[in-house]
Amino acid sequence: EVIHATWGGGGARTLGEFVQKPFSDQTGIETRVVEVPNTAGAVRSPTASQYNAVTVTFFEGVGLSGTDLLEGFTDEEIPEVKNLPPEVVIRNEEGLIVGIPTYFAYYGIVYNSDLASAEDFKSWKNLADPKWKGKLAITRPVYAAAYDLTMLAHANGGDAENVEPGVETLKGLIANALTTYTSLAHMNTLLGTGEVTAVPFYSTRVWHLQNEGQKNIKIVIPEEGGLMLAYAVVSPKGAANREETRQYLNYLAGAESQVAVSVEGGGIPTNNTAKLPQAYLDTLGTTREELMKQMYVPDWKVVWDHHEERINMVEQLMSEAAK
Amino acid sequence: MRKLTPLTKTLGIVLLLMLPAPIVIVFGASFNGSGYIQFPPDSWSIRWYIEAFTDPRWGRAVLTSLWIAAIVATLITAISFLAAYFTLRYAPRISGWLELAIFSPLFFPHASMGVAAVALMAAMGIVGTPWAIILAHLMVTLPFSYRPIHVALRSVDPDLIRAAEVLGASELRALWDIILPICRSGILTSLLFTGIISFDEVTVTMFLIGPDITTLPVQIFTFIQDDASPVLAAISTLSVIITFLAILLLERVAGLSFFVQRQSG
Amino acid sequence: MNTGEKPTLAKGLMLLPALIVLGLFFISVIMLFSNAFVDRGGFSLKYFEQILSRPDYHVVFYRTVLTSIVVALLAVLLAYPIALLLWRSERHRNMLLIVVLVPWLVSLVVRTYGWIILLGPKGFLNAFLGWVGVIDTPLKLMFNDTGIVIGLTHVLIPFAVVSILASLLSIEENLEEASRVLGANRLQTFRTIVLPLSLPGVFTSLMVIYLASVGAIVTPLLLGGITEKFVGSQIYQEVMATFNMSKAAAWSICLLTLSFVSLVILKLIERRALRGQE
Amino acid sequence: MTSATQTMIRDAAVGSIDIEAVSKSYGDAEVLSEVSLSIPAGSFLTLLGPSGCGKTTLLRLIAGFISPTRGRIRIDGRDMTDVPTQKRPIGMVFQNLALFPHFSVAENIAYGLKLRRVDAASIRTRVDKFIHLVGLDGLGDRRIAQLSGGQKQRVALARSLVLEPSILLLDEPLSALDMQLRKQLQFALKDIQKQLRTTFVFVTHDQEEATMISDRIVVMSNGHVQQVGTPQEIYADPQNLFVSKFIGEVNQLPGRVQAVGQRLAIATGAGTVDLPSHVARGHDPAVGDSVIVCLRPEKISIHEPGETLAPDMVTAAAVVRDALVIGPLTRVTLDAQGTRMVSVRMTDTPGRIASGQQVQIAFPADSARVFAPLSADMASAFGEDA
Amino acid sequence: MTSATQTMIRDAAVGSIDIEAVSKSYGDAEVLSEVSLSIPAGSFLTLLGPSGCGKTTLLRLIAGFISPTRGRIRIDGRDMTDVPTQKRPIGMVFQNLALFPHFSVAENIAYGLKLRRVDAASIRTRVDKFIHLVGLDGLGDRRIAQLSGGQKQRVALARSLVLEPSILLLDEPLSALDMQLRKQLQFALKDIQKQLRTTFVFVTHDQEEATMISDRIVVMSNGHVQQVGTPQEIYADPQNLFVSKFIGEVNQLPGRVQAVGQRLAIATGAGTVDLPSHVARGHDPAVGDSVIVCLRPEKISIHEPGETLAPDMVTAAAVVRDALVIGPLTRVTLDAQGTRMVSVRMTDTPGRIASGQQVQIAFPADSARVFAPLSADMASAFGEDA
Ligand SMILES: Nc1ncnc2c1ncn2[C@@H]1O[C@H](COP(=O)(O)OP(=O)(O)OP(=O)(O)O)[C@@H](O)[C@H]1O
Ligand SMILES: Nc1ncnc2c1ncn2[C@@H]1O[C@H](COP(=O)(O)OP(=O)(O)OP(=O)(O)O)[C@@H](O)[C@H]1O
Ligand SMILES: [Mg+2]
Ligand SMILES: [Mg+2]
Repeated sequence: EVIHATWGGGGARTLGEFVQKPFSDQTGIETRVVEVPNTAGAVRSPTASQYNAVTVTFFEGVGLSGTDLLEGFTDEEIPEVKNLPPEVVIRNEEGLIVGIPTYFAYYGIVYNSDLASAEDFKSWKNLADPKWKGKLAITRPVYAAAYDLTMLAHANGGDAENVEPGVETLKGLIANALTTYTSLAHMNTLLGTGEVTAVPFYSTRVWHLQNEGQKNIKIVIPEEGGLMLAYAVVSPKGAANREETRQYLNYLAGAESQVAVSVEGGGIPTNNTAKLPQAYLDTLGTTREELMKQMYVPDWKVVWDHHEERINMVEQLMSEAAK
Repeated sequence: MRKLTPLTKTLGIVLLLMLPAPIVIVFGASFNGSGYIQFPPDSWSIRWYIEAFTDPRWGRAVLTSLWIAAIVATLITAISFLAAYFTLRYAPRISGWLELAIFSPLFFPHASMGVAAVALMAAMGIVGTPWAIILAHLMVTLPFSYRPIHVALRSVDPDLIRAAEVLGASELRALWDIILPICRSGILTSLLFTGIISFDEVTVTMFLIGPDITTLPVQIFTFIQDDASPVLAAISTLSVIITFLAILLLERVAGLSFFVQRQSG
Repeated sequence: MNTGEKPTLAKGLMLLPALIVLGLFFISVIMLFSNAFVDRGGFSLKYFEQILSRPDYHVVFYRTVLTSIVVALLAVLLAYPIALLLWRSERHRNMLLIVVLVPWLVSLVVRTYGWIILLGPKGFLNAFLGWVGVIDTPLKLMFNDTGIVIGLTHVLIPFAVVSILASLLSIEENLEEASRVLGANRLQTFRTIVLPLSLPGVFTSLMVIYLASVGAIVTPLLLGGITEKFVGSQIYQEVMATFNMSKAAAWSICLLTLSFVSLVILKLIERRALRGQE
Repeated sequence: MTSATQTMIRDAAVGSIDIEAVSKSYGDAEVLSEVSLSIPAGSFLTLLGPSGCGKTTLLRLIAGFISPTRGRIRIDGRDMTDVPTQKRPIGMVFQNLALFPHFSVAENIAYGLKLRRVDAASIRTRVDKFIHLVGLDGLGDRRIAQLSGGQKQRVALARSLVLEPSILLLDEPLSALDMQLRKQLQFALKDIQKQLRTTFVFVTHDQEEATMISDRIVVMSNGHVQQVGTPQEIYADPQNLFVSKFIGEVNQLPGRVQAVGQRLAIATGAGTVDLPSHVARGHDPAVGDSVIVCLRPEKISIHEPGETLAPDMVTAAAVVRDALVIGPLTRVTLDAQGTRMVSVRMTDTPGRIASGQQVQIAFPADSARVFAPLSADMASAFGEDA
Repeated sequence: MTSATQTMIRDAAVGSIDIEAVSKSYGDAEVLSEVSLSIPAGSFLTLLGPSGCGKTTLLRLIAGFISPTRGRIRIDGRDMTDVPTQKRPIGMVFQNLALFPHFSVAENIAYGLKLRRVDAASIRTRVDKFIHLVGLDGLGDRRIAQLSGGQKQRVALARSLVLEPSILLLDEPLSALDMQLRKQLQFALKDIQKQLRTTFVFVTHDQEEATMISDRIVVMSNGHVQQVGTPQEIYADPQNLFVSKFIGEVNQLPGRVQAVGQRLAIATGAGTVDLPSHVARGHDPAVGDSVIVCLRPEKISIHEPGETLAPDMVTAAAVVRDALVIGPLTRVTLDAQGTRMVSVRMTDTPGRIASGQQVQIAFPADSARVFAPLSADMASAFGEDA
């Protein structure tokens, strides 16, 4: 049996129905989804080995690759890797594959179209415009340090290594923020009720809200690009059924599963051979290739290495903004 | 003389009615037709209730929470009863210290407690099993169970058990025949109160769940990480109703006086 | 029950299960605390030093304490009339008690969500006040200290009601009548007899509410704004997002120390106020 | 307990209470029925009756905690209907004392004076004076919890007396104490009352206490006044069987009236007795009526069989069952033709009484009392089944 | 209370208790000191003493709830040291009764039999028998809460007696009841004890109760036995001042010994009295010693001034202060040259006694007792300051 831990909510159901079921039908290997509130936490917990596969954010996957917690696989074991963009395959120091990117979402600026337009957010720098005072939101320091700061640095000519250029814009964003949001549900509510006009947010969430009938929630990719956020599946060390898990991971790396998940959840496959249905491309309003061009992929390893100090920095920025 | 001035009375009533307000709001929001939580609802619908009942994850979580709550309530009540009886009868001198120890978890920040618990349970190799959750809940509920039982036992005439012994009963027999039935309301209070706490506990529990086990509040918490559909409000409303029924039951069978008895003296 | 009866060893076993539960609790706490002094495998006071040296962290502690004091005072103030009401309505006391207890026992997350719906700029309360015409622009009730205070106070009022009520109920039956016979009117009786005698309940509430508030996580997370961080929410973040157990442990130790110091101070005040009462 | 100062001795005309046809109902239950009572200023009146008879209710009416359903209460002639408790010239000592636990002894006593805005110096002297009066010198700073039962009692008394009320209501103030202390405080109370000439309305359900302490006793039962009189009157001449049984011990001979007129002939288990008809109380016996002949134990004397006795003595043959020495008194239990009779006499009385001895018992005909049997609700006060 | 059946009358040789030099300490405090006591089977023994003197402790030792610090207890000659409570041949009636509130009357009484696995039919007959014995016929199905105080008392008694223990311990079983009921049950208890010939060890701090009910009384104080004897012995011939004061009323004349020998001359406030030296108890008075001369009130007779009295009478001039009629007895308070004296006599005694009257009082010289003054710790039992 292969047990796959992921976050709760709609994603878990999609995974079970559109990935695991066909996989089990094809291979006869039993699979199961379990929901946990904190997947990276689950991998780091002393009991991680009860899961065969765990979905984590790409960033966390990179962070985990530096630990001794993940099972490594060779390229031969996961043949589908050849179809994945190499920069999104997570490898450990020995070069073994420890994280399979499944699909990706991206970080753009999400806004309520009743209160603002795409024109308002042509650039990430617009977030610092004082006219949005009290109308924006920002994520908690732990994510702001990894995502917002990196993206804003890039928008101002910096990169993962040199985030200094992004600091000013981040300060502006912080100054404009009504609150930090603590959960996606929290943010959905704030956007939906119009209490927040715009926020750096996840593309999949927007797609989801639109599906739920919230047509006034839209996302824009500013001219500097969007931050590519892939989801990675890792296998904790010591988990049972390595062979079945290997087959499962390979399946996750394949185009078939990625397309299925993407279509259901609003994501985009990482597998280069993936062919998205036309209907889905219509709702996205763009193509995979087009999107890939707009994506900014920072060196997550560098981001991870500086994570703790940058959290401290963002915390202090936020605290200063209060004065 | 036994009456309040109208002003105080009105003030008391108004403040009292504020207490359930947020719950009423959640209740109202659960009938919202649109895709996010809102009050007053812009359209009415019971679709979230239908979803709550048809999605097997919720049912499973509710059942798990219920049976864990039942086991925790029973165990902790038995544990508290034995401890309270022993100290009251044989070791009144340590009773102050014991109470201090028993109440100390109350002063411990819950987030830290979850972390602490997971470290311990991992060392014992039981994370992800129901035992980890049950054990952690025992730690969390001990003060809430000990209090009403201690109060109940303290008000029992200690000569009753001696009377039973003089009549030829062994101590255990006397406890079972005499003291247990007499402390009924304290015991029921403990059972239901700890049951409710266990049923609602999330902060510590979320560190301890595993592939085969998750509880309702953790499921809710997990759910809101990713989703904000009013199904949450519907589920919340259902859990409020379960809590309400439990309290009502308690009021019927044991009264609520145990909540308002002084700790000591 | 004190009778000097001596237990046999076998009877001592009755205490064992409780001791096991307590023992496990304390072991787990020690395991957690020992983390605080470890960084990358070696002994370190890094996180304590960080707390001491960073002004923004000082603010977190300071805010936590100050907000908690406000919450404790406010909760007691608002709970007192409710307690009086329950005290005096012997016949309906149980029914009213249910109204107090049910919100108390309902999951914290659920209650706090209710407040989000109520308090937001577009929330029910603002909409209502706007509709009535009391206000033009929405009041800022959430994502700031006001939100935290409202949320925490609401969550903790029931405890104050219950313990103040307990104190009121333990006031001996005829004291008020005695005071009347001695010439006191209603207000004098309340001020000199009822109020002082209910102080034990008031102090219990202050203490427990303060402690609960200082250690709060969910409410500050959900109702606080960008900077309204609490010690509890910081610990939560270290545990749940950055997996920095050492930092979480260090913060826990500081929080406990702070609680303990506050407790001692409160006890001293209580001792003074209750001079003479057992 | 030492002498009160002169200043505190009041004009004896202040402190009278008139209770005029007062009734009190709670819902449907009438707990006081048409109680009328006139309490002279400066007297020591005791309300005596079984539990639940309405004693406390009557005190609470006088204090003004509750209002009568019908009737009115006057104090010194003034209608109290609209006078709130704190304006009435009364003090009260509660059964549970109701001392303020958060005040010291002196603070408790000073409380009423403070409310009256007496200046601090006068408060101090007056408190000291009353602490001394009730014999608590040196204990002024003690906390209430640090006092013994008897000391608490005295604080409660001082707290009320310091205000020099013209009336003091005392609701079973001694019932929580043990025998020794109780006896001691009974005398102390009486002393203080005599010194201060305050009107005391004292409640008890202990008849011995009532007899020891009061000028007049009101015997109550079921919300009705049964009899009012001095302790001696009530003991010697009870007006009905309830009073007779409730006060002191009594021998009861159930019987049936055989003849009426100048004298009553009543057939009892111990033979037919012939009594002057004025011994009937509370009713007019007719031939065939069931009645109870009552005899106080000390009226029954024990004689040798065949000894000649005065003509007005009623006699019967009996066998001694048992003689019990209780301090100064010996209590002799006798069997008079199957009826149990009790006689008491001084332990020193000459003449040996032994178990099984054949004797002649005798009582003066006019020392007997003849009553109608108890109604069912009154019988229950004695734990008897109707 | 009706006759017990024959089968229940036990062999009078069963049920003796021997307490051999038993001491009991709690920490540093010794609450019983070297108590030795031999209680014959079938007797009614009462432990009498002020609060805290160790009565309950002694009962608990006999019952086996606690063990002696030193000494041993035998029942019917058998050492009880290692016998647990439930194996001892005892029953116990607790002060607060300790009835099981969730059982009916019959279930309470049946509980001990059930524990002994007696078959249901026998249980039923035996329970009925004892319900009848204590006079509760028809109340078997009542809940405890539906009973009156006296009825509860009887259930507690029946519950213990149904097991036919050879010893019954009763810890102040009547103290919670009011006077009327208490008197009634005192007799009932004594009756039942006589019928069943069970050894009763009864605790009270009420001396009147002790006198009424017991074959023998043990007077205790501060963990020591002060005197053991029949009620009469203890009343008439107390061995020390404590016993004298504790049992019944006593007039105390503090004095100083002036001469010793065949007779004692003692200077008191009411003049010098001349007594036969055998009236000294518990000590050998020497010239100059402080002593207390004690006189029972009934030994003091009141005479016209100048009336000639028998030569063995000690006399003094006095003034009547007060005469209080308490049922059959009149209590006369007198002032003998500044010393307060109390005399009692039958209310019917001829000769008017009025307040302020000059009289001569007299008592037989050998009716006085001379004791050493109380030690400080004993004085506290009477609320006296040492
Ligand atoms: N507030 C009330 N409501 C209804 N009934 C009451 C109330 N107060 C007293 N009673 C009833 O009135 C009757 C008289 O009560 P009261 O307290 O005056 O008796 P008591 O003579 O003082 O008795 P005790 O000797 O037990 O104190 C009782 O039957 C009691 O149950
Ligand atoms: N468990 C105990 N620990 C310490 N001291 C005790 C204990 N039990 C009793 N005592 C003390 O022993 C003494 C005798 O107590 P005991 O209960 O035997 O008195 P008593 O004669 O029954 O008094 P009362 O008439 O008040 O019931 C008291 O001073 C009491 O305080
Ligand atoms: Mg009363
Ligand atoms: Mg005792």
